[in-house]
Order: sequence, then structure tokens, then C-alpha cells
Amino acid sequence: MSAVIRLQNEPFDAAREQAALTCGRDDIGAVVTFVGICRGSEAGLRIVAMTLEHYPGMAETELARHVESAQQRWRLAGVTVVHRVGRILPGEPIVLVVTAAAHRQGAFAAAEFLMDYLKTRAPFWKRIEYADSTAWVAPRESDALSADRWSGPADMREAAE
Amino acid sequence: MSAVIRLQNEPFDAAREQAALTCGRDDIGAVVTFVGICRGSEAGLRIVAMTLEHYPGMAETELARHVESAQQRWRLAGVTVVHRVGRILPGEPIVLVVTAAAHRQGAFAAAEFLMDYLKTRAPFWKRIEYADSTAWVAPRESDALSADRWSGPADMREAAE
Amino acid sequence: MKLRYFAWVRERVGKTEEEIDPPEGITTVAELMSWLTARGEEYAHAFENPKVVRAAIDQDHVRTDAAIAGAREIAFFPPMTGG
Amino acid sequence: MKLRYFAWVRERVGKTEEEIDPPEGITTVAELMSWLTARGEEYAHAFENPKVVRAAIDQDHVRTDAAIAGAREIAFFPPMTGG
Repeated sequence: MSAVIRLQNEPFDAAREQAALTCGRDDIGAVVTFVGICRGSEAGLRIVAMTLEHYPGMAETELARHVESAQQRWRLAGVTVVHRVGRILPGEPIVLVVTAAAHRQGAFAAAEFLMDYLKTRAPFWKRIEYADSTAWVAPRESDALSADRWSGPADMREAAE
Repeated sequence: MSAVIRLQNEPFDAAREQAALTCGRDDIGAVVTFVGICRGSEAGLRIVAMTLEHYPGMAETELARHVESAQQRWRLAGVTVVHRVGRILPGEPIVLVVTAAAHRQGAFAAAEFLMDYLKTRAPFWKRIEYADSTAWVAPRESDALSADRWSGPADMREAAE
Repeated sequence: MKLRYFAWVRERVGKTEEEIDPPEGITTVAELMSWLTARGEEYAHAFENPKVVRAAIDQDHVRTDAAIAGAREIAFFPPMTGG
Repeated sequence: MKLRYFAWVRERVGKTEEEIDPPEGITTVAELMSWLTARGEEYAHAFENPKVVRAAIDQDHVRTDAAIAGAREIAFFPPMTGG
């Protein structure tokens, strides 16, 4: 099992991260890559930039714990999580999650689990700069619902594995 | 909405396909990329190569219909599906699905829906060459279960959107 | 009408496609499979377990009780294993 | 103990961190929030709706009824919006 977790200011190269995860392995049948991107507008307002604040120390520790938990739950061959912090422009990537496994069900479930965690529990906060104002992003109800999936009894996707 | 569907003998470049899908767009907040890879062994037997047979005409038509259905169901900004046919070596990619949307729930659901379709209903057949024998791949029960998710009432992920 | 065969159905029948002209009494896919089975060992082998053989009429999946009247192309193949 | 503030809680309090020494009677996170609220307008603003403020003790999420005894670092922040 390989796990890469990085917080960084710079943009990342999803293709390079994915290649690093699968390089030299022949036990991987499925790779799921999620890239979150800064959109150019929100509710009709043009976005100038987004700033990601985080809780140094806690963010890394918590993320490592959730990656470890995903690895065990879905028997992953590898995971890479890269989360940017600092100022991000529209069109730039914000977050990368890559999961690799023998079969796709585990790879998909683990990627969704990690994204749900990052959206709802990981200590990161987004502030959006509009042309004339700034605003802290409010949590989305759909993210909370999505995250609730993982705390219940084993879901269909696990049964399907 | 952009949709790219290709069947081809050559390997594909997932990064290039993904870049083409998101290039010049600022309404995309989430991109999910699935790559299926030919593994090096199956049930302990070393795989020499895999051959993908398909039903020309039907494969393209059916795939286009399912891509169209995914686009409407999850309001996707774009979809790319590339499926290889012919002989594929271990470590090489077999199939690519890229889905782009404003938010991640739709992108994840659409990618899983399309992969479930490709695994269970699209007219493709895999034959594996081992060192001393060849065998047609048998369908996996877990793929059928996985595919059944999409024909029932709207699931949790849609409710979460 | 044209018949097409894929994967191990094709291997067992020993051809990728053929033109056939089934008798009047053959009206469904299931009846066509039975009729083919009687044509020779290779067909009997391909359709020995008809429950696992899938069919498409004019490139649409159909059940074996589907009517074949008017079909231009009927295909037989094992369960799909793409992706 | 050290207090740390993030996002709009940090903006409202006007600092990223500070050392505090709360009185003996303050035993839970909720009591600490009430005590802070009384320290000035900036704190009152930050904690005006205490239900939406989240807390962590020594970098672990806690509920507001958690005991603060022995804590080295307590953080206050709004609901998380990463990813």
C-alpha cells in the first residue's frame, strides 16, 4: 500500500500523481481520480479568486487517519490526496484524490468517502473573493447528507464487492 | 455539453482527454476520471494479454445512448468515454470514463453509472491469454449488483444533489 | 436475415456471421436458437445452455421471447464483460 | 492554554491565537465560549451564534460539552468547507 498526502500552495499535476501511484504495479485494475476545480462564478456572481485556510497540524493528522481508514475499509492498492491552501484562481485545481484498487467498486467508494470527509470534517475553510466583496463559503446541506452515508451500516457498494 | 465517445485499438492518454474536457470552461467544479487497467494476474495466474472483442455499430450506438442518459440525469458539463478494443497488455489502460459537472455528486454518480453499464450491458467481451491457455472472462456477480442500483428509485446520491 | 456471433458463441459456431432463412414456424429468438441447435454439432455446442446466451435484434438487446419477424440482423453472444 | 481561531471566527476575534488562563469554574468548551463572549465586542461577535462555532481540543474535533481540563490547545472555527 502506498499513501501520499500533501498540502501545498502550488497547483498539482493530476496526471503525474496518478502515474506515480500506478507505476510499476500490476495488481491495479481500477484508478479513480477526483479533481476539484475553482469555478468562475457562484450563484451568478463572478469569482475573482478563492482562498483556502487550514488548521496546520490538525489537517495533516486527520487526513492521514481518514486515508488509513479508507485503505483498510476498501483494501486499496494506493491513495494520493493533494489539497491546496492559499490563493487559488478560477480554473485552477483545488483538491486531488486518487484511489487505486484491484476492482472499481472499492476505488470509487474510497474516493467518494475521502471527498465527503474533506468537504465536511477536514479543517479547511474557503473564502471567495468577488469583484466587490468577499464571503466565507457556507457548508452545503448535500455535503452533509453525502458524508452521512459512511457512518451507517455497510452500504450496497461494499456488499457488491 | 460536450460528449466524446471513441473505440480504438491504441492506448489513450487520460490526462489529455481530461484536459480537453475542461479546457476553456469555468463552470466545472468537479472532474471524475476512471481508468480501467489490465492487471498482471487473475486468481493467481499470470496474464499474458487480454483481447477485447466488440459488436461494431451496436457498441457505439448503445454507448452514445447511455452517455446521453447520464448527461440528462446528472446535468453534466461534459463526458468522455474511450474504450479500447483488440489486444491489450498487462499495465495498459482498457477503458476511460471522464465526467465533469458543477458539483462532485453528479460527476461521481455518472462515472459509476457508465462503468456499471460498460461492465454489464455494453457489447464487449474480454478473453484472457494465460501462459498455457485462454479463457473468456465470466461476468462478475458484483457488477450485476452494482448495475442494479440505477434502475431502482432515485438513490441517495441524487437526493443529495 | 443475417446472424452474427460474438465471443465464445462465435468460436463454437465457427463463423462470425451468416445469412439464414428460417422456416415459417420459427417466430421467436428462443425458437431460432432451437432451430439452430439442430443444424449441427457446432451450433449444439454454442447453444447447449441457451439460458446464458444473449441476443440482440437489429443491435438492440432483446429477451429470447422477442419476435424475429422483420429482423434484418440477429446477434448471439455470451454475457457482456466490457469495461 | 492556547486558543486558536480560524476563518471568520479568527476575523471577528481579530487574532489567530492567544494564551489564556480561564478561571476555575470554566470546565467545558461551552463555558469557555460564554466566558470569552464576555471579554469584549469582538468575542461577542465571534460567538454570537455559538451553535455554529465548532471546536477542537488538541487538534481533535470535540462537542461543546467536552471538558477542557488538561487541554494544551483549543481551536474555534466555523463549519468546515474544504475539498
